[in-house]
Amino acid sequence: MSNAVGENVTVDEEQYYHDANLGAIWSASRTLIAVVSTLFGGLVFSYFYLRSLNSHGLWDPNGIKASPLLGTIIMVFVLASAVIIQVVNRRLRMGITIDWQVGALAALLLGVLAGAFQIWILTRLNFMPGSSGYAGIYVASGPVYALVVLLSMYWLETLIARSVRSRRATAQDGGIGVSNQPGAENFRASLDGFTVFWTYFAVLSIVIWYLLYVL
Amino acid sequence: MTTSNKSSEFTAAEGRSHVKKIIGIWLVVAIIADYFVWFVYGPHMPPGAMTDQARGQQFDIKVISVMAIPVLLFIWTFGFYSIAKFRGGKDRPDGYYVKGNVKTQTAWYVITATLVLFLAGFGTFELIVPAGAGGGEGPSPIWTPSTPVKLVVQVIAQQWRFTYRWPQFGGMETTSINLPINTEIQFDVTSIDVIHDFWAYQLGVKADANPDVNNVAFAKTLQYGRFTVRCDELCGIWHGAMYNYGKVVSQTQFYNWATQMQRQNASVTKLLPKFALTYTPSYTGAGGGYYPSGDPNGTAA
Amino acid sequence: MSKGARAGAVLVSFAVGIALILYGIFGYLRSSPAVVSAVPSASQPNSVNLIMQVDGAVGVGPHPNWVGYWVQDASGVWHQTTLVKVPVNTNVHVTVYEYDSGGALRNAVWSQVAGVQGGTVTLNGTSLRVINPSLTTGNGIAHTIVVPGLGIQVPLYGVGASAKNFCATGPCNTSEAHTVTKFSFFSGNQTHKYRWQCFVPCGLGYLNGNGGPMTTLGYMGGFIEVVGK
Amino acid sequence: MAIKTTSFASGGDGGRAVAGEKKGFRLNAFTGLIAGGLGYLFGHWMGNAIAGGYQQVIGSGQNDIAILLGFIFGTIGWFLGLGILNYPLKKMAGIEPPLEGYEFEPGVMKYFRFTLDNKVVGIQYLFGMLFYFFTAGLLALGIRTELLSPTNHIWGPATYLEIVGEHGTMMMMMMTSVVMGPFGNYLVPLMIGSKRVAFPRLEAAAFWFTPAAYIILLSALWQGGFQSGWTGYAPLSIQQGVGQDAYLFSFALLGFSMITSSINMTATIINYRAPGMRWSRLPMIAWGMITVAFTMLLSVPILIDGLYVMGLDRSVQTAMLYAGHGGSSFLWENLFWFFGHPEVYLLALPGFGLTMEILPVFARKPLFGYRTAVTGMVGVAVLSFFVWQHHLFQSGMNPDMRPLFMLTTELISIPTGFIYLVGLGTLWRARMRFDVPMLFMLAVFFNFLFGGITGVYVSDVPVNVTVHGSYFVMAHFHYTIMGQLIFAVMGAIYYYAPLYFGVKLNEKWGKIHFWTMFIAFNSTFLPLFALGLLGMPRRVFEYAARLQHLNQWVTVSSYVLGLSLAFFVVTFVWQLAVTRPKSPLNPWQSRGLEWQVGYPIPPGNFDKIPVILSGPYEYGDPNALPVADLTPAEPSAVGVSSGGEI
Repeated sequence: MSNAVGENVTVDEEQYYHDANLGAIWSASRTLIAVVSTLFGGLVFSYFYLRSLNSHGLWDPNGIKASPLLGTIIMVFVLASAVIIQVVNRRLRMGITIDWQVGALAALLLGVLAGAFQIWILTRLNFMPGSSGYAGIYVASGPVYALVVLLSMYWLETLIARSVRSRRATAQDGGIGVSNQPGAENFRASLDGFTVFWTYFAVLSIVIWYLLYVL
Repeated sequence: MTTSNKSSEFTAAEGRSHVKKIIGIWLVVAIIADYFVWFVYGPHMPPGAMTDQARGQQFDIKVISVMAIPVLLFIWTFGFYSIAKFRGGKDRPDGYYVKGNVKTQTAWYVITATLVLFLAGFGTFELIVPAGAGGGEGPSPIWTPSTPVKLVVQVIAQQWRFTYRWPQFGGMETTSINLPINTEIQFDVTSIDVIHDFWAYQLGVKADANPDVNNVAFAKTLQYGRFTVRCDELCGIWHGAMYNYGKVVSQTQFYNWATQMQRQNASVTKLLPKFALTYTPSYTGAGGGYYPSGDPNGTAA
Repeated sequence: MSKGARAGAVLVSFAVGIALILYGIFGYLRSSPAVVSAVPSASQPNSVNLIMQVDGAVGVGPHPNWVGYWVQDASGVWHQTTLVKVPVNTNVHVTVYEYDSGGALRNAVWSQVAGVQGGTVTLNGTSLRVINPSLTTGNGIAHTIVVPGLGIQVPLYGVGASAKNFCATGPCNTSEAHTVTKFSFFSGNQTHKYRWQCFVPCGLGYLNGNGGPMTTLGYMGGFIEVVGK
Repeated sequence: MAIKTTSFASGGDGGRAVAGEKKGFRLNAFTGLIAGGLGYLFGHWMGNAIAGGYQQVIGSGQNDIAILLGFIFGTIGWFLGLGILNYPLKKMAGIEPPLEGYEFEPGVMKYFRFTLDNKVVGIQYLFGMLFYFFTAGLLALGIRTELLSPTNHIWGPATYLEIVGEHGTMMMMMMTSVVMGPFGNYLVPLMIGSKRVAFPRLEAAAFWFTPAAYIILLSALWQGGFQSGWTGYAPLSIQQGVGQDAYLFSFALLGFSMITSSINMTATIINYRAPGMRWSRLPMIAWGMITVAFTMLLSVPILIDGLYVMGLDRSVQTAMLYAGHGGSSFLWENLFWFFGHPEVYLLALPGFGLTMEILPVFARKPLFGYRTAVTGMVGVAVLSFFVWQHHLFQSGMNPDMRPLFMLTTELISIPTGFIYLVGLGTLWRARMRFDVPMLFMLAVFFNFLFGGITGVYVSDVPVNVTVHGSYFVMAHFHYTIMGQLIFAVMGAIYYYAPLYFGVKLNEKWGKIHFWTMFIAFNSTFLPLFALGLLGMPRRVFEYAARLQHLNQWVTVSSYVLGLSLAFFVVTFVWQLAVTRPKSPLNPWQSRGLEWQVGYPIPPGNFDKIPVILSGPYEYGDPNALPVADLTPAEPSAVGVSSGGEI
């Protein structure tokens, strides 16, 4: 098959699989939301199950909770990180890549801090892990929460790194937020997936914060 | 369901004759099988009829079998008939081009749905009428026997033996179990370490023994005889050897046995904790120190 | 690779596979603690002696700090095991040296003696029908020997943990603090492999004390096998 | 107008995987093992450093934190040693390495590497799954040997329960991927007309979870094993030795494998279908895969939660599963069975997918009631989330819910019944060819009939009082899993061997294997229904003397079954490795798209993206269009799906 004809046919193939890849990133990020929801769903079920059973009155006998102050800080940091991402995405779409990169770095920092605080709380608990039902559930939810936050920040970090590395290549056609090169479209699909996931997780964090520190 | 041109060899008449033959064979075989299951094998079906609950289960198995066997036989008849008749032969031609048939599909949906819904309803009836059908109903049972309970037996499962406490005989604890006939009995099943399961096979009683939970099951004894008690939930190394035998005896024999055991065990009964529906391992002071001494009530478990 | 070489490789790999499986089965899964046979002396053909000791830490084997039983064979050698063979239709006279400290029973029904000749055990010389876990002298029941198949229940009274020469790791000798429990039972007239176990939750460091030595053959549970004469 | 691919590659771009031309040292499974071993030692050392002083560790001489950290770092080492983490690490620097791998080097070494070609991963899965299945099968023979006599014991009581637990866990965790691995990964791209899968790295990583899980689970055997069986009920599982850590960690690893392969499968089927491949033309294996993938995605995280909770209770001494300190043993039962029951349906659905894919080819008739079949599979997948408490009818947990769970469990036999309607409809006035794959597919229907009908008995609460936890239930699920899934997989191996290896397995040997396996399977498991009704509980090494003859009959039959499967292993390996009987192209005259590309299958599955013209099961219609146009001439032709489609 001579190259000219091959070239001609592969064109549509390249485009076809590029669109398929964008679709795959879309469905994978939504699937991820389903997986994370069922993961935290199991923990929330355990929380309400043990709380309602309250066997031997040992769900939370003397009301000791992990420090609400640090818990609130974690939740607020995650929320702020998600809000920043939403805001700077708009500026990226307008072609101002540098604003997006700065904002994303701030969001990354807030997220990493939230994960770090969560691990810090686990090392400074003022109750024995086995002393009550609440203690067990808190010791279980802490690491899972921290892990998901830090993995999300890894995702954001790869996006930032890609935007930095492709500055020159996409500079002339309006920056990575605007250019119609396959790489830029791929980046935007991944960014859209991340934004949806991270916003969902921020809302989930509020629920978890309410259960573990307030209720 | 559009079908392209049907080749000459697959005529409708031939289809109808296949259907008639299959239904014919099936009906004959199904009736014979059902008769055999209901009348010949029926009375000897497990778990027997030593209690109301066992009898209820036996009846339930009979009814389900009488409905399930024709379904089984229909699929066998259809399958073996097809294997015999619809063969490819040497020149390996293609088959009859049909992609669906609204009538048969609808009939199938309706029949399977009614069969299943009936079974669900019948199962619920068989569960409620014989007071929970011998299964464990948790601490506050919903389906209780019509006649009041005469005898309460607490079954304590521990790693790796069942023991029995008798609240009406001074709370004594024995390793053997005898039950009076024609008596409404309540089993309070609990465990003092891991999950076991009290299965009195011939009595048709089965209830999980959970730590810190009182699992209640009912049985009304109707026949004399020996019953096997087995542990039916995996509980560790000697799970396979955790069984003992009980007997259903006359009421006087039972009363004599119980009072004689009460006298004989009097000295040990004093050492037992007060009769309670559940016993928490960490309060008895015996344990492996698994939870550090920070245990708020009682020593480490 | 030529067909012959490929055939050779397949045969070799099958052989290696089968060898691994056989090693796994016989070298490992079939391994079990030693079995001690109680042999009647010439003078008294239908009675045997069985001498056992219980240590707070067996001191040998893969789990040296687990509690466990030792059994002395006919020639006086101690084996760390719970698998014993006794002849049928024989009176078995058991002597148990208890070196471990006692505690409370999770289910006090096991403090009752049953299924032994005369219905009593002699603990340090005094014969008892029930051993009260909170006797003043020692500190409760350390272990039990319960053979459900033969209906035998024998509680073994423990020594105080702070006793002067407390035997920390096995095998212990009679110079160290111990209690002596003697009982005898008739081995019945049919050959069978009866399982026996301890009902004190003595698996230190395990939930409810029922893990570790309690769930491993050769420490706190085993078989009394009644064999033909 | 040709778009030159700029220096900023789009990453995960076009289908062609670049042939690996780099020679010299490359990471493979053996470097993975070495790095895994080092990781384990490091984790174990770290665990001792952290928890060496805990009172519970000193008392029992058992340090669960060291074991679990050892497994965690061992797995990370395993993945590093295989080179699986290179891509994520490169992404941190913003590099988007294009899709390239070594899948086209000759010889066997590519099967021991982390490769990105779905066909290589499919074959890795096939041999991996057969290896795990036969290991667990040997353990089953160990169980049956013990049950020859109620009093004479081959294994010690603890060893027996170890073997039962290993057999159960190995089967229940590995067989979840016994179809999605070998057949889903290999065939779905071919069947939907795609040159590649959506996330080849996720797919390959999903496979490399399974050897790690296998080694870790087997390591329990020489660490004292676990006596909690595959169900792992608490607080017994908290009380166990270190073998229980191997159980919960390997099961969790398989959980991650299921999630990663499901994310890839759903994204591939949804987005990578060729033009013209409408949902109504999707082959049944693809329907099987997408229903299984969604069931996995929504149930496996709950399993991981449960195992994680058990892991914490065992290592950090939380008390979530111990009632005495605010927890509850019911919590484990709920978390486990909420995953447990979707799991057994995600074992059955791929078996149905395979069966309904292969049946029309040998009946030479279109699949009867395509939409009914799809509705049946989707119905089973959805309903499987609402039945889990039928495992707990006697547990004393919310007894008022029992009629509801009896109803939902009985209802699930309706969609399962649909698949029988489709099977019988496809046989109706067919022209059957009794080649070996067809024999296996007919056996699937025969076996699952016993499984399905006894399922109706078991879901009825009063009958459940007698049969729960007895050999009746054990026979039920062996019929629905081994009888259905493993027979379907065996049939699929005979059916797809020409496509995978260009080898048509010997017909005579195949029939010997089939008939011995079919007869021995039924002779082994049919008497177990009787044993269960006669009062024999599961997992016991001592049973009533009157049941000995039945047990001896079952054990001898299980030896014959073992020999039959050994016969398959020897003949299969011998024909693949040594004799290699050449197979004609498309030996079964199948209309499936996967058979149209010929052997050996080009690296990107298709030279050009095919255009799907009609459904895959149009047998018996002389003027049906070919299933696809493999060489669409003009790009414009791609946009318009031509020809009369049905």
